[in-house]
Amino acid sequence: MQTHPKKLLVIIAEAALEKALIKDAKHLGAHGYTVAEVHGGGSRSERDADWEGNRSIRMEVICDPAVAATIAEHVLSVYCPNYSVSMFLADVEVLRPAKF
Amino acid sequence: MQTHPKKLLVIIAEAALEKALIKDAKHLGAHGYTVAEVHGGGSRSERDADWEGNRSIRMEVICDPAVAATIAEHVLSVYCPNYSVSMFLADVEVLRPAKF
Amino acid sequence: MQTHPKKLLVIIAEAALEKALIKDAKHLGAHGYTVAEVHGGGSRSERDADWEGNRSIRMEVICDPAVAATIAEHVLSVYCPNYSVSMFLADVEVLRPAKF
Amino acid sequence: MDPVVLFFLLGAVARLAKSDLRIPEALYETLAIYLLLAIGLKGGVEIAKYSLGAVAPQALAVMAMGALLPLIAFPILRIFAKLSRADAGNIAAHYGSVSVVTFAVGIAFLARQQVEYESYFPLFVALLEVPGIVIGILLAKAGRKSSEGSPVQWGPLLHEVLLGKSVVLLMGGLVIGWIAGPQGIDPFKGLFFDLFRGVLALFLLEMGLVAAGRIADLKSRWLFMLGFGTVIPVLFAVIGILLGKALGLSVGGMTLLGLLAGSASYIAAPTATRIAIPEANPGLSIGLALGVTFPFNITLGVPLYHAIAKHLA
Amino acid sequence: MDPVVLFFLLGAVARLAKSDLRIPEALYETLAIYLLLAIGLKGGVEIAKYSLGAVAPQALAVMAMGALLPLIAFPILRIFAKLSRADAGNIAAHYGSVSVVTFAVGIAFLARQQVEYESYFPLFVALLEVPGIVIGILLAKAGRKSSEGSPVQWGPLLHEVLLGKSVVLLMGGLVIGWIAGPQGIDPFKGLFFDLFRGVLALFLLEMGLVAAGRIADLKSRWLFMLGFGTVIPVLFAVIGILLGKALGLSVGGMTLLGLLAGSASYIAAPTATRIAIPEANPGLSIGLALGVTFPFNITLGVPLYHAIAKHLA
Amino acid sequence: MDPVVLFFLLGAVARLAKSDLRIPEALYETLAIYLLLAIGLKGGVEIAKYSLGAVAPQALAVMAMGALLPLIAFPILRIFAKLSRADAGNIAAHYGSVSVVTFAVGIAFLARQQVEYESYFPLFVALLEVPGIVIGILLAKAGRKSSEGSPVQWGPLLHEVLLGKSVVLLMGGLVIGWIAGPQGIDPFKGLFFDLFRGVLALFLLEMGLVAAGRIADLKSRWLFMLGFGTVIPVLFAVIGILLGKALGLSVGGMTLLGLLAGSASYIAAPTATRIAIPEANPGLSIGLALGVTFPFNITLGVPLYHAIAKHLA
Ligand SMILES: Nc1ncnc2c1ncn2[C@@H]1O[C@H](COP(=O)(O)O)[C@@H](O)[C@H]1O
Ligand SMILES: Nc1ncnc2c1ncn2[C@@H]1O[C@H](COP(=O)(O)O)[C@@H](O)[C@H]1O
Ligand SMILES: Nc1ncnc2c1ncn2[C@@H]1O[C@H](COP(=O)(O)O)[C@@H](O)[C@H]1O
Ligand code: NA
Ligand code: NA
Ligand code: NA
Repeated sequence: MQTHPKKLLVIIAEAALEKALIKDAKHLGAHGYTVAEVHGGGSRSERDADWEGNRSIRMEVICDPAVAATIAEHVLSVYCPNYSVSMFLADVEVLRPAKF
Repeated sequence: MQTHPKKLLVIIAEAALEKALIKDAKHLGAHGYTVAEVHGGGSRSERDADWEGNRSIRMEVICDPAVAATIAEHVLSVYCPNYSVSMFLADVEVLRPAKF
Repeated sequence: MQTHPKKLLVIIAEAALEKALIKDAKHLGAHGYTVAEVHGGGSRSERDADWEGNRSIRMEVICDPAVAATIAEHVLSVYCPNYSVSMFLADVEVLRPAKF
Repeated sequence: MDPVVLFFLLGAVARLAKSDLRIPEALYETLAIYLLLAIGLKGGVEIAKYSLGAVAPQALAVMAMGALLPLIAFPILRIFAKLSRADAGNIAAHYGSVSVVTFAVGIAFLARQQVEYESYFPLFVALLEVPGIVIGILLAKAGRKSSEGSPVQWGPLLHEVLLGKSVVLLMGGLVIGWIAGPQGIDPFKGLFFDLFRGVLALFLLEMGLVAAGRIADLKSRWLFMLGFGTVIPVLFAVIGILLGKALGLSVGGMTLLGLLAGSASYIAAPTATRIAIPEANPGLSIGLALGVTFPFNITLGVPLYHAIAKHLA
Repeated sequence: MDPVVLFFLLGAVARLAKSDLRIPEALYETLAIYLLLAIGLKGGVEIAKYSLGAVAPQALAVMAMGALLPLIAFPILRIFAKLSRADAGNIAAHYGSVSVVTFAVGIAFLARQQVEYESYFPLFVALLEVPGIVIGILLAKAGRKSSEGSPVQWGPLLHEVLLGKSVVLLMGGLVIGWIAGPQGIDPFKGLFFDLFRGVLALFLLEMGLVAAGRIADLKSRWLFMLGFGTVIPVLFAVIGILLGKALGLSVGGMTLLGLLAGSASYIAAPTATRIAIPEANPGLSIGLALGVTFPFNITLGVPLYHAIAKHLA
Repeated sequence: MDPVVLFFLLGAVARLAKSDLRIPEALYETLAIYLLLAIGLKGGVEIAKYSLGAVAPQALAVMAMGALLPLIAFPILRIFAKLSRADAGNIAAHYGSVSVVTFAVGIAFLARQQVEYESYFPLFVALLEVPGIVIGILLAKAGRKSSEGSPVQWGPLLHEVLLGKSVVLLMGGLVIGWIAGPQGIDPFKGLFFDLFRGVLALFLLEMGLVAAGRIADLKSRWLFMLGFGTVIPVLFAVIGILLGKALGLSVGGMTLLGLLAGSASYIAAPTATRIAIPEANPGLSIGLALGVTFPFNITLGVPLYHAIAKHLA
């Protein structure tokens, strides 16, 4: 099976950012995204999703390393200063490189 | 801590495929699976889970590279032509190799 | 973009363990965690979340390799003998190493 | 227009105006379960009043109609719309089956107009769910070389539609209502009967949000979809009404049978066909059933079919 | 058989027939919250009518019974079923505690039979939740070398059961109903009283789905499980009925106390024991409580215990 | 104290006692949708009775008040609490807007006291949602160098608040109720009117859980927060009551307008400001609105404002 290397960018953030993150990611070159509803906790606070303002999402974007870097840096500069956001990147392989 | 290399296969697909994907994965050698309900968007359409036909799942299978390849190729040939499906593979380590 | 290597520890377990896992992870050095509700199946049983005792969670911790190892070994010895638990580790990169 | 339809319009407007109003998935499922059970229970309580001998032949005729309708839709879709065998069969399956919520709007309308109808009608709804889907899938697959894709696995498929939540809850409600009888059901009236209209209103709010979201599906072939999605329901409704007359149903019954015939399934059919006819484009069938026919039926269809029924009675 | 039980059977049949019918998790939780609150409120409104002096001694006796029952179950499980200390204590904890929904089916049954009962009974339900669980866990842990696994952390454990949603909502409802009194509760009747039976029916539908899903747990030791899961409830029910008589309760009260004694917890107990007795096999305890005893109690148990109560009264 | 408030206290106590009681997210959303729609419908049915000429000027005056309140809160927050422009504007936006549930508790209180009020009040609730938020955000941004952060995108922002679920459901309900009229709404009474108090009680149970969870936010500046969170509502309430008098409202109307003025938004405002004023600390605004002012208003505020209204009438 022939696979092709891509980057997986995972952004965990306040649910309030979902629309904006999707818009920005597509704008910066992502071909798609997947979002899961999550809860968690970190340096800023416990986000236990007990009411609207307290919900978190986990957004996954599979894309080229360059695109991943662009999105990550954009999120870092625009959202991280004021919002609860965590991000990480991982190396993944896909079968249909053109798709991502 | 002694770890052992395995493959993580992630399949994001229409919820309608869940039963079939689980059946096939087990049949092709997966020892287990984990499914999360997600929503997302890609080349085919926005799948915003606003009704039954529009839900998506994210299925995770930890297994041997060979099994991962078999499942991935099976999904690619059987489901990708007609369904909304995204797939990626990643290298992971586990502590109990026999389990996966 | 300058990235820094970290470990991603993923623990899939019975929902009953959530509180305990979070407490232990923080105690053992995790700065944060993210939890998603999932369902799945493995060697022990199908956990199809059809009632309270049957729910599963997927907990993600981004941390230093040493911390990941400590948590993983702790979970392995304390919870794996008696509970439905799956774990894997993966190499990831983050932008803000101090945060994780 | 029945006020219940206003909730549908509210949902549709909210979605078109890009409001962030969302109905939680769990609520959507809960309302669906409630409506199916409540409709079944209502029918079951009444069914005792009728003799099997009277209902059975009607039931058979109704099922036959369900099997016939896709056979009418299919050639139309193949010849005039030049659709692929898969798409034509898929759409035929949707229009061969029925929409329970459309039926609920119909009984709300008749109640408002104080028009009587045969109270065992929920039985017909359950019986009409399945045949159209099966025939539609058969049409999609008929004369396919085995080379093209995998064959339909009829076992799992029939299991899926016969034991899908629609049939199970409708039939379950019918049986429970029938066994329990009027007195037995009395303690459940508070939930299942008194709240029915209100719950239907909430569900229609959600349907408005969903239906308006489907409009995107129309862009490609909107002319065909608007035409087919409104003409076929009327055509099928007339067939249903005439059958109702032939079966000696009341005007209310003729109206409902017409409405059922003219309605398109968007719960049972999509699930079953998505697996059985992978090549079919669901955007097309859902866009038609949810985006065109459902709104048409609950707004213009119901009163129109009632007028036709009165005229033909 | 009370019609409400038919909903349980519908759920069980649907699951056994592998129907895709599913009750959304949020609905399941919502129904549970509703039932607990409603039962508490109903009891609270009534409790004002009674003098503390009359209720207090009964309450103490009832709690004592809750602590006694596991002490009876434990040796039976150890000696006859040869179960490990952990499994025996775990199962004893489940049967020492109570099932609120079984109680709800019981009051529905009595209402249908127009049998009176002491209306402060919801208080007993709340009081019976905890003692059995604590004793069961103590039995599982008693005389364990500290080497074997970690010791129970009683602080967190007691906190967990005493502040679990069952106790909090039952007690909360009792207090609110008691403070508000009949007039104060009146505006809430529409939701909490008039819909009670219907909501119970929906919950039993879900319970049917879940219980039937547990049957797989029986395969290993089905003979023991069917035996224990039906004999112990009857034995415990007789104990409860006799205590009820000794306490001078009405026939209805004796029936309910028997039902509570014979019921097994599947909400509070599983959560608490899963953490406190990790070595115990939950498949065994849940298979018994949900797969055998719950169905037995709501179908055959309720009328049986009522007959025994009438006989012994 | 209205019994409905006891449910709030139950939730608060449960949370403070670290009970595991949780209201599923889907239920929370469902209850909110229900309350908004029901309040709108109730108002819509009544509105027909009044002439536009009578209501319109009042409506304008009420909106003006909504725009004025943040202009009062802002300097107080800047000068006395020394808050940043962003935080001051953010909090001003919350207190300029309104809390629908606080309003619901108010009408429950008046109903209990059998005090009449202008039945088109739900219209005012909808009209008061938005202006305060807009002004608050303007204050936060006013005189900012473009260097500091990105400018507000007013298009999307206004779209968001004007089409947020609160406004859409309130307004939608008003219009539907108004079109359908008393007879038209009758079939929906069972769900939307008879259950209103009970649903409100459930929602307050959830609010208690949430509000108690916010108390952590107070630790940093609890003195300021307790002071501002209780004094400002009273001040604003008096303003609202006086405006009500000037507009010739009944005592009930004066009470409700005071309550609305004194209430702080925790649905529309947080969503809108989180995006529009990123630098603002949401812990501060939510801690105030949910942790202090909401509990204060539904317990002490409502009766206090009613007393003031009676006094000033
Ligand atoms: N070390 C971590 N591992 C996994 N998830 C994290 C970690 N730190 C933070 N998060 C997630 O990111 C969200 C925001 O984090 P923070 O901004 O640190 O409060 C938290 O609510 C968690 O869901
Ligand atoms: N680049 C991507 N990154 C993450 N998820 C994706 C991506 N592309 C597609 N998906 C997911 O896969 C589903 C199907 O994709 P598609 O077939 O391209 O419409 C979408 O609904 C997304 O949930
Ligand atoms: N091979 C696997 N891949 C992904 N998830 C798994 C795998 N095996 C087990 N799991 C998850 O871990 C849970 C417990 O597994 P087990 O203890 O094997 O029953 C299951 O319910 C699954 O959610
Ligand atoms: Na049809
Ligand atoms: Na018991
Ligand atoms: Na205000």
